[in-house]
Amino acid sequence: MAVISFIDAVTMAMREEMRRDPNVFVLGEDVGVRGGVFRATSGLIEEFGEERVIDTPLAESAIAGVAIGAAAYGMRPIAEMQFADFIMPAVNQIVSEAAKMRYRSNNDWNCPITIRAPFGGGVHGALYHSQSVEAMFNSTPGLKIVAPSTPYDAKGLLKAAIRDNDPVLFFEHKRCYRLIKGEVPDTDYVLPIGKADVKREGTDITVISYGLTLHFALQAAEKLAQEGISAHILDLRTLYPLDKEAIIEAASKTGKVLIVHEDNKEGGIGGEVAAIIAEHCLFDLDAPIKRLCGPDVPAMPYSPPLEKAFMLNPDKVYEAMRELAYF
Amino acid sequence: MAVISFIDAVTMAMREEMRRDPNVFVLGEDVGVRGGVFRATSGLIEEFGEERVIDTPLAESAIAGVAIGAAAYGMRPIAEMQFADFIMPAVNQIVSEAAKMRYRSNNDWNCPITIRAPFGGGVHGALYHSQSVEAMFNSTPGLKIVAPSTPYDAKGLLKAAIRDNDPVLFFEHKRCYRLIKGEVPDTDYVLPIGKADVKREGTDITVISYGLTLHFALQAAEKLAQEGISAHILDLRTLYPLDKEAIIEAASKTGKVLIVHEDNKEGGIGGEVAAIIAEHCLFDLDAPIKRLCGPDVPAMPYSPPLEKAFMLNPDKVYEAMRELAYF
Amino acid sequence: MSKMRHEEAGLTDQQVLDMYYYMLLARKIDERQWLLNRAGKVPFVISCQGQEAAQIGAAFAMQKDTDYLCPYYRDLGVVLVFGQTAKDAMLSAFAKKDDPNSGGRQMPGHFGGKKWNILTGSSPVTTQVPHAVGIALAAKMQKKELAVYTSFGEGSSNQGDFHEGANFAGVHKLPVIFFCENNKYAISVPLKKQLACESVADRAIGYGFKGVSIDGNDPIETYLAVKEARERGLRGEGPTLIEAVMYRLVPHSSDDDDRVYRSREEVEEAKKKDPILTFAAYLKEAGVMDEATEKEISDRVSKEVDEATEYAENAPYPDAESYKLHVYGE
Amino acid sequence: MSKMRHEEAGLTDQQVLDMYYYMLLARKIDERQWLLNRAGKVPFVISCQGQEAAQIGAAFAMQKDTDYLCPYYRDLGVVLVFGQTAKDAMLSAFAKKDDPNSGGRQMPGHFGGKKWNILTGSSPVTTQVPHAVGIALAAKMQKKELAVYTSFGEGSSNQGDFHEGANFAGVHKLPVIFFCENNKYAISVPLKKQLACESVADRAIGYGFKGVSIDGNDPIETYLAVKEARERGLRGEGPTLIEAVMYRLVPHSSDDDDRVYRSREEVEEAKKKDPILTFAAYLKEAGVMDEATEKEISDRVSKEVDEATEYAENAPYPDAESYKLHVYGE
Ligand SMILES: Cc1ncc(C[n+]2csc(CCOP(=O)(O)OP(=O)(O)O)c2C)c(N)n1
Ligand SMILES: Cc1ncc(C[n+]2csc(CCOP(=O)(O)OP(=O)(O)O)c2C)c(N)n1
Ligand SMILES: [Mg+2]
Ligand SMILES: [Mg+2]
Repeated sequence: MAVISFIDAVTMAMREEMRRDPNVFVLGEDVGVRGGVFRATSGLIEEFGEERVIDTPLAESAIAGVAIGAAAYGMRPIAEMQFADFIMPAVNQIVSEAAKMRYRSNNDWNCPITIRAPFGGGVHGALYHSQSVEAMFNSTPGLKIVAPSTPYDAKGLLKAAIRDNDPVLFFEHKRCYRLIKGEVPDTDYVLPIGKADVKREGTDITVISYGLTLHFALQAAEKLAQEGISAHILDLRTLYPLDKEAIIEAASKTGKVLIVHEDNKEGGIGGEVAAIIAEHCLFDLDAPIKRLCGPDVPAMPYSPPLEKAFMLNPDKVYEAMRELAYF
Repeated sequence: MAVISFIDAVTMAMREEMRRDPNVFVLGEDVGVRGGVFRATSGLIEEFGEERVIDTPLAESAIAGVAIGAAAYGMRPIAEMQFADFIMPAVNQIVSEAAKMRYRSNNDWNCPITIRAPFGGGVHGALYHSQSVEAMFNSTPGLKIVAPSTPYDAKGLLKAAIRDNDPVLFFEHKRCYRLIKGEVPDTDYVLPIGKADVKREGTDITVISYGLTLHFALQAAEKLAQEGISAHILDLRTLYPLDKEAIIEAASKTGKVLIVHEDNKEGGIGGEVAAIIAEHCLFDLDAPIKRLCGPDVPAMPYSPPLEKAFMLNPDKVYEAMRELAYF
Repeated sequence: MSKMRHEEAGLTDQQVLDMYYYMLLARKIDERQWLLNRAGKVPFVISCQGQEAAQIGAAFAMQKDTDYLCPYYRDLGVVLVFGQTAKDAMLSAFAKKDDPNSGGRQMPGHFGGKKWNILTGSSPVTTQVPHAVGIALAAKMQKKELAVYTSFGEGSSNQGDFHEGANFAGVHKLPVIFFCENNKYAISVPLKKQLACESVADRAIGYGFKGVSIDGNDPIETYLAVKEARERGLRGEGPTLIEAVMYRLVPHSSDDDDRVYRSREEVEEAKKKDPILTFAAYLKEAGVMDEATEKEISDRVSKEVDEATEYAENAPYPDAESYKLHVYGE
Repeated sequence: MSKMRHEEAGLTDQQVLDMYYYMLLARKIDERQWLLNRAGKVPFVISCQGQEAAQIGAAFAMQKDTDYLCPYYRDLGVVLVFGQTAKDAMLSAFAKKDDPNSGGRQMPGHFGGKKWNILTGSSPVTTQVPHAVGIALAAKMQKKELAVYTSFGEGSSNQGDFHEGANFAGVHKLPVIFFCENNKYAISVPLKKQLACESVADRAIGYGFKGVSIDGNDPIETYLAVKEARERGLRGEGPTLIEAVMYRLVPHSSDDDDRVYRSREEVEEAKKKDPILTFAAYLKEAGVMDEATEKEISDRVSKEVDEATEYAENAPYPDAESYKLHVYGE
């Protein structure tokens, strides 16, 4: 099995789906000859032509809205938002339209659209090329939010998103694109949307995370293992609707829970995760539910010392895990 | 002290602020001669003229964006979104611009804008005139979200919002507009943004809520009192950033917490409230943290039996409170 | 009006009589809904009154069964021509289970129905515009020959989605008809506070396609404009923006009171051009409709509306617990 | 070019020499930033190269100290004329504490500064357009006589915010100058995939105000167009949309590689109209600038850029913990 990067897994998923189903097409800014500013759509226009790999005008509400119309008609659009930060102009189309079409039409219409967007920081992207925007959408029934952390999951979940009959927001941590590599079969497989995944079995503390910080937790867990602390690590993978069973199981297992995400704390996904635990397995807990998150400031600053102070890293995660273990 | 309705308190606050400060002005759809579709701006154009009570073109992103520019220049705009549901086209302006101006300019610029929007259901408004959208904004540092539940709070907090030097989203439950009446001084007073308020003292269970459902909880508490159950009721009032101290204090007091809101459960404000409690006063709890919320469906349906089944009401809240009390 | 205008337009006598029938049907359904609202029987009405000529003229120029519609909330006339019935409209007004648009989930005026190629619509204005463009794009990819109609008010033409959708369609030369029903008001806000351009049609040039302004009180003129636009679109010459100028004869909705923002004189003046009256006059003048035919149509419409009302009033509501269904596909 | 073009435009010899100075300064700062980027010293550059004539021509027509600017990320030339210095630009490039735009919080190109009446800008394109309208509205309410300049690329003119902002300004007849720098590309996407209209200026009519398309390689033509627009605005005759046509001479940003989407021939062809060269030629031809003056300006610019670079490179970063500050006012 080949070891490939996260972004190559994303590209592979799109390529395979476009080969499999002529209704799958890609649209977005610079997705054509440029192959996307991160090069996630690299090679697609060469193989599928500019009819199926569409460089759109610079207008996110149209990208989403046109894709929604096409999806309702029967196509399977993959819309790229160049950066997650620039999904904002499309919020009305995503939340008022894509998410509500099935419900409002009493199941007559549906909207199988996938919206991909690179999120997260640590790439000198400053305020508007570093944001985690997932919490803006995690209270919108009708939508699904997926955020894989490994190449294997990225491929299997993106294929699932494309085949899903409902709208899926697919967030890719841009720092993972080339940093994270892993084995990815070049065969056709899909992974279930809605299922979290235990990325490491452990007995002392439970860490629940997703995206880049999941890898920080895995690194920290290695180090803690050498100190005799065993961490159980759950990768949420789907951020909405959350996999409640998996969260409850993981929390109950160790009785000590740390939730880690790069997005800021108040109002972040972690709040809902903590609430699920506090509602369903409170009496299994041996420690307060801790969250280690990005700071509650508007977005990540540019200047290197500021960015560094803002970002989580394996050390910060290690400290928080260790502290919890010794609680 | 006169007893007036919630909406009259809103109007009164705007009128007083417009008299006090010539930089305060109102803009939105139908806010002029029509006085707003709910009549919240009734009488203002007659007193202040169409220069300060502006019927805008039908374009929410411009309403927010123009107000932001005016606010940065030094005015104090009050922008009305006709329904909270229609704030979506303005999300980019609110989240990318208003919320981040101060931070991104290193405190050089700021954006003292107030955005009012009627939210919530129970008025035969169907999917798009009934939504609770607050959870979309409660992870955006730089913004403040206020949602009063009484006429007294509405006046004091709206005046505070207008005078605040940062952007404030001010959500008014439309069912409260004429249903909820209360004593409101016609003197000038402001209430602090960021402070929750104990609306009823009690010892057995704690209910945390805001908006219309706060009144359901108060009604239910009366009934429970007759059964010898004493409910402590905290009105959040400010939904972002939350008043952590007040939440922790209220939760610790009784050790049994029920969070109630009309917005759907997963990803709603209640998740963050529960997470704060689970992080800070877990060992004071005698019961799992319960949430009673709107259902996780895209929005409120129109047909009377569906709307009724969707909506919370005093009976449903009573049942949940009672169950918690006997836990 | 010249006697032969409909013939010049390629419309038969039967077709214009059918047009009249649909106009009257739309009007009478609408009027009945207001009565029902005032009687406390239906919670909400949003009207097509004054816009029937444009709607029926436009719908007649579209191809039922192949073309797609992304209409807006006033387009009762349009969806009737495409196959919805008085019963459907009443089921929707009463929010009953068998409302084909939404099973009673949405307010009336939120049209939709896959069987008629009518895309489900929502309340936030103008979101349907990019959808229409998406359908046209998809059809082009699938090599289907069809045009897409989408409509919106003049106030709604100020939304970003109009601009973004129109621009996209212009770049891709898609067969979309952007149909602006300029009824002079957006709720209480008059035209001059909404737009500073002479005509909404002036916006088309900014997207590189044709814009025309027509008399929306004239179904024949509307029919011709839409027909031409449709053909142009199918020839690969791109979209068209049509502004149909008319007047909203009643308040914005059953929740509105228009007396606070416009004079009764203005409304009365507009009523003189009520398209139902003027088109009836044309048909009579043209010798297409005599008193007997007029009565026959009128009776037929009344009967349909009566029956539909009774049927819908007695039809079952959706099951209370069914609000939980259809959040996601199975 | 005619010898007397600048005089006809009401510009003195000194003024056009100043214009040239600013154009060259912008260019040289930009070029230096690319070098610094390639040397790994600054993480990001976004260029004004090819757009200096339009920017400096426009800025000269605006009134420093009273007018307001809502510029976009390429407008280095504009902000220099309004008072920012090479040092400021370099402090921003190096993300240092004293960067006046943001204290190093934002990427370069995100201009702002209350003391210069430059509103803080962000990355999402076109959001500044409604802000400019809001400033003009506020100034009108406060009875201040001022105009507002806002700029954006041709790709960005497809955003809803352009439409909504322009329409609002049209309705209120506000003195806003919508300045579109049409450099033919939006990152990799060429003009014809962005818009189907002949000229971005064609969009103005849809908002009821004037639109003009000008040669953005010519600072004098630009100066005149903006001056006229400004005066029209102050006379209460409303906004103007100006399309300045030019070419982006370098890749979109330091993260871009333009070889994959445009030919070297096309770029070389455009370089022949490089406004720095053509304006220098004009100044010489007009007898305003001799070799000595040219050298003097060039030396002055080089010295400023050198000094600014050194200063900024050695300037302190913001305090790491300061990222916590200024979320809300005190
Ligand atoms: C995005 C959005 N904002 C506000 C509203 C509330 N609203 C409903 S209809 C309407 C006026 C529409 O006017 P126009 O576009 O002229 O259409 P008309 O009703 O006159 O046919 C408004 C403001 C809405 N539905 N959607
Ligand atoms: C809303 C939004 N979407 C996408 C981007 C990413 N982006 C930055 S610049 C740019 C192209 C802009 O092109 P144009 O408007 O022509 O301006 P130019 O850069 O050519 O001067 C894009 C797509 C962005 N900044 N904001
Ligand atoms: Mg209208
Ligand atoms: Mg460009």
